[in-house]
Amino acid sequence: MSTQVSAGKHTVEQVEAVTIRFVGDSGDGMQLTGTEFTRASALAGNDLATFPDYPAEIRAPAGSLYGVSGYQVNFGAREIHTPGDAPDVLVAMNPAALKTNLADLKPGGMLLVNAGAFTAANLEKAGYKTNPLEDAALTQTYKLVPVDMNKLTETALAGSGLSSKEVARCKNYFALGLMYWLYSRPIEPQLEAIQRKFAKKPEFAAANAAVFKAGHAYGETSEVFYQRYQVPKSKLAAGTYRSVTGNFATALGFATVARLTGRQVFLGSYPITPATEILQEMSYFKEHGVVTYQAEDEIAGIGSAIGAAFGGALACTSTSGPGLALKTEMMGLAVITELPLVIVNVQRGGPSTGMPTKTEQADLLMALFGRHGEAPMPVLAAQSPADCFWSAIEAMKIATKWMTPVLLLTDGYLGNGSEPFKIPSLDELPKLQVKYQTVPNYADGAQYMPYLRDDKLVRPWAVPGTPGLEHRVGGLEKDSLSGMVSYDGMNHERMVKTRAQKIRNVVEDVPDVETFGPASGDLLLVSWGGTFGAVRGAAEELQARGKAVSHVHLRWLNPLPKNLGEVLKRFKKVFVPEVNDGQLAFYLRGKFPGVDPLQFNRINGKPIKIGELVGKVLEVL
Amino acid sequence: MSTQVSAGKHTVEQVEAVTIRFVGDSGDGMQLTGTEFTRASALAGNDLATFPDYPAEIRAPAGSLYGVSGYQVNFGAREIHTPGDAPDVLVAMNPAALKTNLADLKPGGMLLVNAGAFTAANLEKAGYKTNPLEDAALTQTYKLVPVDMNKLTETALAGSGLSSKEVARCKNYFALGLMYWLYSRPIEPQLEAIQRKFAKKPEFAAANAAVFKAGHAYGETSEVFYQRYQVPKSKLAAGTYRSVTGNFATALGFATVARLTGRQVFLGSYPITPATEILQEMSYFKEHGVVTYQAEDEIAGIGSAIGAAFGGALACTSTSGPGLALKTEMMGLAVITELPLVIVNVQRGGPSTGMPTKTEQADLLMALFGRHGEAPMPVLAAQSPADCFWSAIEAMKIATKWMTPVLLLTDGYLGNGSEPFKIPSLDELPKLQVKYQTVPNYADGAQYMPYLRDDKLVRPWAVPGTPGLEHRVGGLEKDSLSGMVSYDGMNHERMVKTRAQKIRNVVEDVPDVETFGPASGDLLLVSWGGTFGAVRGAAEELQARGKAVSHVHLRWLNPLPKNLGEVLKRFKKVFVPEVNDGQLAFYLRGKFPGVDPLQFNRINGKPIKIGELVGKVLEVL
Amino acid sequence: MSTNGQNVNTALPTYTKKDFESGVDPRWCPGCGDYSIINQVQRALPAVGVKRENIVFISGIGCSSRFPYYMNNYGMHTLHGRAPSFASGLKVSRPELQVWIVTGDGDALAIGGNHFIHAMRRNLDLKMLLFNNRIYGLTKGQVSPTSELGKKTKTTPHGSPDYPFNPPALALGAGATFVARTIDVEGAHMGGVLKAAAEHKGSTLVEVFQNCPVFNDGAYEFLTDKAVKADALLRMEQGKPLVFGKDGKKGIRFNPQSAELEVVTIGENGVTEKDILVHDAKREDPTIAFMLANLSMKPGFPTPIGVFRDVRMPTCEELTWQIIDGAKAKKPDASLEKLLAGGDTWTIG
Amino acid sequence: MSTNGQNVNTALPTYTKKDFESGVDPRWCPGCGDYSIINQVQRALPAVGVKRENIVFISGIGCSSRFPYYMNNYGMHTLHGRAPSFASGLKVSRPELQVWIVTGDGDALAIGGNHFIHAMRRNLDLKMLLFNNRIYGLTKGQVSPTSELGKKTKTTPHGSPDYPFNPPALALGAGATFVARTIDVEGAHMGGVLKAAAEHKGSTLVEVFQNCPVFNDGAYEFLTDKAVKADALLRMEQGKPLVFGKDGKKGIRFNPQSAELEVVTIGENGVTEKDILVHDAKREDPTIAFMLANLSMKPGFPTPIGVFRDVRMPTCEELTWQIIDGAKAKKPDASLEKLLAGGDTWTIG
Ligand SMILES: Cc1ncc(C[n+]2csc(CCOP(=O)(O)OP(=O)(O)O)c2C)c(N)n1
Ligand SMILES: Cc1ncc(C[n+]2csc(CCOP(=O)(O)OP(=O)(O)O)c2C)c(N)n1
Ligand code: SF4
Ligand code: SF4
Ligand SMILES: [Mg+2]
Ligand SMILES: [Mg+2]
Repeated sequence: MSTQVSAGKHTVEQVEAVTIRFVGDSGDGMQLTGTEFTRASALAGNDLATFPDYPAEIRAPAGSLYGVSGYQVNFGAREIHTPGDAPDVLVAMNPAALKTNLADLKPGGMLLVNAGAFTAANLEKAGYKTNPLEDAALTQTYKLVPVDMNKLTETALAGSGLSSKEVARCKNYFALGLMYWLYSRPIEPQLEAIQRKFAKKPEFAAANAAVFKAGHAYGETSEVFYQRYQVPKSKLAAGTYRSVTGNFATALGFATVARLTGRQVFLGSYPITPATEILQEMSYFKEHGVVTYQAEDEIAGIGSAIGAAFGGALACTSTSGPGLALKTEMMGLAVITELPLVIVNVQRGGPSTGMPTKTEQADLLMALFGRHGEAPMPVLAAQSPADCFWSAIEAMKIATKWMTPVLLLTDGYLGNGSEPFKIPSLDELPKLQVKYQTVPNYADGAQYMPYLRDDKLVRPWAVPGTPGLEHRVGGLEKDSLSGMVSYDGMNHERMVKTRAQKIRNVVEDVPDVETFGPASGDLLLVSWGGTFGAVRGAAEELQARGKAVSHVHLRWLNPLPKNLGEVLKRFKKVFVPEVNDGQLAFYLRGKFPGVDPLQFNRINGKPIKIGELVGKVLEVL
Repeated sequence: MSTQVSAGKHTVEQVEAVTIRFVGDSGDGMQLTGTEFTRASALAGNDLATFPDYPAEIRAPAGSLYGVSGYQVNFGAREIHTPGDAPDVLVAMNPAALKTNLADLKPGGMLLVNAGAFTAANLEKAGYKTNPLEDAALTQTYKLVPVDMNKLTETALAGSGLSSKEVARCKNYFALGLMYWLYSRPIEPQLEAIQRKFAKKPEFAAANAAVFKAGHAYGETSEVFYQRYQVPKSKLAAGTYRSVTGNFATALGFATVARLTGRQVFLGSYPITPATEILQEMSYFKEHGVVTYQAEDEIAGIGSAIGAAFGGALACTSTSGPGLALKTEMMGLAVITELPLVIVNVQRGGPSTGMPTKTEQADLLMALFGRHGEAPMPVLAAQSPADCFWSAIEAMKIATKWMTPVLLLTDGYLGNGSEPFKIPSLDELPKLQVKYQTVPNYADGAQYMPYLRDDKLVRPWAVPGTPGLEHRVGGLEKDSLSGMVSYDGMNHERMVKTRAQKIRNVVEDVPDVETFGPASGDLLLVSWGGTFGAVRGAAEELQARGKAVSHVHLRWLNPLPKNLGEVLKRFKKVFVPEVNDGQLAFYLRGKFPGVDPLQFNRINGKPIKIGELVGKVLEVL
Repeated sequence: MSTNGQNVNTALPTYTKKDFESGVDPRWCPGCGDYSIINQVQRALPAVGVKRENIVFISGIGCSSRFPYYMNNYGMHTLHGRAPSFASGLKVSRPELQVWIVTGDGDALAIGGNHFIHAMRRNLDLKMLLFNNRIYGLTKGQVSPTSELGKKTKTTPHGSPDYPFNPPALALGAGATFVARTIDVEGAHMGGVLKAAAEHKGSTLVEVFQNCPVFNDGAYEFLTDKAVKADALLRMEQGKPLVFGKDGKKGIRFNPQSAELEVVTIGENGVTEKDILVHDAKREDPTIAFMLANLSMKPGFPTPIGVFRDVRMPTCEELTWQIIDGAKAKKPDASLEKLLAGGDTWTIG
Repeated sequence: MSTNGQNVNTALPTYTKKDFESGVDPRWCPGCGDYSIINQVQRALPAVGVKRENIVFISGIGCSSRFPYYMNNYGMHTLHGRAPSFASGLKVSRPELQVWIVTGDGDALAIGGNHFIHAMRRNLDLKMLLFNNRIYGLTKGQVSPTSELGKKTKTTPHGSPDYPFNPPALALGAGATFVARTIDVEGAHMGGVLKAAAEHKGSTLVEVFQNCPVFNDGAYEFLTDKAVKADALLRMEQGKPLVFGKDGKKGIRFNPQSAELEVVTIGENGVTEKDILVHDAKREDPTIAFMLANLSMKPGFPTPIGVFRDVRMPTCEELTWQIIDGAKAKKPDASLEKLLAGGDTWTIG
């Protein structure tokens, strides 16, 4: 849906939503360009979602295929659930970037290319025998706009006194200026942002501003564009927003917990892609009551957190697949001691080291079942970058309320992707109460029994420093009252069942699932975690096409929401799309005998695409 | 069923099967007594099964309740599947042993007690206010036979020159002699065994022989026994037998693999109860081509095995729950590199450190799903102590044939329990072929492609030392041919699916399940692993009672046998007894939509009892 | 008030040994060296000047690691090898607590080696008691990383092919600021070492030679046997010359030519007391401590007990909280509102 | 024939550097120190006298750990920190192979610390190259166990509260028999060290100071900068006095009074060349090696490069196979039948 208005010598087309992908060499500053453009879209009141796609190498050789770095943003006047399927516009800064990304561009889409980078050397590095820009097929399939940004940047900076290397570094601002023009963005905020960013290096501030303006002017003056576009404000709820990645949101959530409770939040962690940013970001929240500890490995990461939890801290640990594997034994200890702890697992491509920089949802069964012995724990999964904030708070709330470790699953796509986060007012935040036992609880106040439970089966939490409540916890099976070692068989059976029942009781804090769409119908899409956006998008599209398709999203995987079994049975078919080989589908079969979901499994390191999913659903409807 | 014959002044009652439990202080030598009596039963041609039950403490204070050590043996003329439910005879060497074991004795069972140990001090340590032997209720419920073994032993050794401590140590041989008499065993083999055992200390040989004979004579001459018993030879297949524990059988299986293939078997391991004996036993098999390496931890244990596997060894690692948890990350590496490896997990009570000396079956879901990413591997479970031998060989066969890690599950009950093992002739052993790639396999012999698969999807195995086949393997996703790092999304999806399909292909080596009993009926008992004996026993009993109950046992858990789904559907009810909280039951639900098994879950650290299970099945029939 | 809101500022009660007994009977084998160690620890604690509820004992898995269950303090019996990781987190989180680690040679140095060296390196104020019986006790007799080369055990029936660690040397290599050694049967000596350990601020290793009568009986007879003891044991005392032997005439001299330590006899070959190396555990340079730690590896040399090194350096938890307090001081007006609304924002509606 | 049936007894080809290049282009950042290291390794290998197919490179995870992919040998790129575990198993299983480990400071000393110290202790003949850039490269700039106290990194934005490891000191504390250090930009020096490492039999640590121009640029400028180099670097050479400085007049002297090393100037205060400590890496006692390893921690002292220690002792794999061969020799008639029918047996039917 688009409408035409006129602006200056160019028409301005109004569009509902646009997906743009910036791609270039690792050194081309594409992440910055993408982020800056995203901010402009946010300030313009669009809803949006982004997805950066880094190369696995830190800094690959210039011009190489594997050194291409990309940033995709989807912004719109309507609700945006994902960073978009195929981009409408591809901004490619060199041949390698073109080669690796062209196939994704929508047929008829705009292809803005830095023609200056299409030198013989670069073409060869990208494996092009001939210059693709001279290929007629390209112009037939796409709206090709070749611009020699290298030269135009040089021209803009002639006499600036910068070295040619420094000049070359500015060219991403040319592309950014051009895109500002194309999407009718006001340039002042960007100019201010440049001043802020380069406050300490005014010569670079001036240079980048000049190049940015040159790019903008080029749009206006050159004859290559016939129209501009405008994406109207979306109907986002009123409020103040900021853009957050999932990892930042997770960190922010934990820091918020520290503020809400006035207690220390302790993160024991070890760096691992794509979870490292949680540790990094939290180390900036010291003034809010966050203590971070970079341990020698993942085992010590969670170990330090359990130690801190014993001491009364609100403890958490963050990692990704291989690290979660290493924490397995420790998680069992947290289960049997019944200490509160949040384990964040930012899933990535597996198995083993796998594809660290790519996303996947293949740790679900491990999260649910990957511990020896009977060691159940609550598991929840964030559904979007901003939801990581709410999930972190919720996980910590459950952990402390129920005295249990909680596993929070996110993934590389959520962790690195971003979206607008509506800053909550203080009373929108959950009430968090953390209370320690301070007096004996047994034999008329003569004794402390660390495993004496309340009616919800929760044990008390007494911390060192509390006189009279000295006690011991440990990994051996324990007496159901005193916590002392017990090898009694029936005590063990009772403890196993009690721990399991306690976790089942958590269901009282798990909201029922809401069905998006009619309460019954032909097909129910069931998703969990990071595929929320794509599946919701697909559901909307299918509903728009008049299909009797609804959508249920699971934030809680254990316990499963009370009403889920019933909801599933109201549909002729249940369809589970996942970025794995069918883990939720298997789990649902095991949990709801009779339910046998259809599956769609994409395991190519990327989020599921709405279009692809719609197609698959149509096939089986 | 029993018949009476007469022997000397005592009648001899023929009995079909008997369960005897020897219990005493850790220092009382009950493990030795049990083993010796078991050997006598084996030599007498009985089928049998045993189960030792050690205290968790190394050497608890004398007379304490938690220091009681027990050994149960079930022997019979018929096929014996388990060490027996409730013992027919309880031999209790002190008050603590009586206190902790009496409840298990069959009503009307024989209670042979060392009355000499029922001193005031020992009674107090056991928490008895009065001497239970003087309690009328005891004599009413059981056939109480109090014998002052302390004194009789002293008498037998009067003038031997041994210290009173040394004399006291001999009293278990008194009990043994008495039991020999009671069960009509010839004493010569035992006298020879004593000579062998104490070859280097002739004074102890003489003393123990004297006490043993005194015990035997006591049976004959004293007036306390009215009859003797005899258990006829069982119909065990003809052959030569030896008694094996499951852990020893596992070790023997691996050593056999070394002999069968002429290749080095490499065990990298770290001690952990109840798996330690595998490492210990294998370290005695050096002359057969076994190399053992006690690593610094479990991670290095499996790491060293993977390193050795890369070098061409037939590699394995052994552990129990907490150790398996630590090996999780490494197992993923074995999956993605596709190197052959057997991981033996001797399950114990969990979660966490749990109950190290108690048995459990609660690592099944972890074995199947406890790895990050999509990391399937074959999983099989041994069904009896002797079957550990066959399972170890089978696991290694699958590992090398399919180039994959294989998980072999046993448990503490199998590992420590023993049964007769029919020594196979060489042609009863499987054929094992291990072949390495020695020539390039690609581009007309110009190149080696380590991930070029055969029609079963198996990759070749080229080992260092082979010129021209130099190549690299690793944990990152790899190109489907060269094995070089690949971040290509579609290559990843292909590799994930290919690895999964390869493991599914293993089903060609998984025998169909056999249904014990009619092919259809009211109820099908489904078991896996160490509960085989109890469940088979229950099935026999239920069938004997005319119930339409059959039994299927799963040795292979992944892949599941081809015909399983069909077999399950032929019964009105499926019933899964497990020593866990319902893991196989869940797995079957997930695998066979529509199948919703009933469960019986015992999690008290002990094997399931036949009687208990029969009762539960009758309730639901 | 502590960081977790517990009141820790009331007066210190007068304790006796009994106050540190949990009332649970220890379940070690009769004759186990662990009994005398716990005895000494419970005797030493009343004088340490820290309230019972502010002391935490953390252990791994092993016979030795059952220790916390028998102490009347806060305690954790954790996972094999991992005790230092819990202790580190707890200490960083709540630096006001006194945190002890109890561990065995297998626990600390086999599976737990990494946490061991990192705790030493970081100089966290953690007091580690390492019960070294040179065997795996709890699992019934396998080779440990401190078992001697060639040692026959259940897993090395033909002898061990592994060289052992020397725990004090390893700790010094990792950067430990306090390293000491004592023996289970030397009660008074142990008491002194425990006192010094309690007083030290920073990473603290106390190796205790411990006899396991069941699986490695007599491992330290070469030191504890009355007949050889005097010549075999070198008691290091701060500020005193390193002398030993029945009549105290043998001594340790540093030979600058060979740059090695040597055993000399005072009164022979012109050796006087002045030639004997004076023990100084306070030397910042760890070289001499390292040399003494390695002394017992050399044939003909005695085995030193006492404190090898005792140097005060800012601890990791002190530095951590300096940084945190610094960050807080820089942003005195930090608040939840500011936290949430930080960074670039925009407003809609 | 090797233990796994591969023929390893044919003649040794004459290799050039190219023979050790896998043909895959290294993917390190431009200017990364790793390039010069691989260059030196590929140059050194032809002279080592081992066939290409008998050399295995095993690494963990990190920038440095990509190394095996660029070498034309057998190779494993394994898990973070675990390289020594694979290498140990492979070496014990097949002692005839030459096994190299390539690792980073995080890989070897953070998550991999336990395998590191155990490999050193056991004296397995494993040749470890530790690329020490004092930062986590691959994960983009977090503090590592060799980062300096107070270092600002992405995870320690206000400075690190952790003291660093000194890898040679740690290795010596763990019992390493060969310990050396070199620098990425000192090609010739590295060549010499690599040669010595290849020739040594036993646990081998070569620490390579490596610049990470992206996340920790200039970490070693205090050593490599032309202006300061001569005074900052102490080149240890076997049998030669430990002299340094522009004119080679500065030297290291052992002060027997303080029992410490000190920097002196030849020709000043009566110091002559004879006073200077002569370097001897072959000393069995590790004390002086340890002292030199710690030298750079002291203000005013130069940083030593070269070989700290090089001592031959029976290796773990040698001892293991001695034991195995012994067991085999004792039971020359062992067979499958005997294996199966061992122990007590009885016959039925
Ligand atoms: C992860 C794990 N691996 C192995 C074990 C088994 N285990 C328990 S204690 C122990 C070694 C004990 O030796 P040490 O630390 O020397 O303590 P000791 O019993 O001698 O005091 C082992 C291997 C375990 N509990 N957990
Ligand atoms: C189990 C696990 N934890 C964490 C990581 C993430 N990770 C990969 S490399 C690395 C550190 C790299 O630092 P270093 O060893 O110094 O190597 P460099 O990149 O500096 O060469 C980390 C933390 C991982 N891959 N696996
Ligand atoms: S096994 Fe050894 S260390 Fe363990 S309790 Fe017994 S005597 Fe002590
Ligand atoms: S990040 Fe540093 S260490 Fe890694 S490749 Fe780049 S320059 Fe080298
Ligand atoms: Mg020990
Ligand atoms: Mg590094």
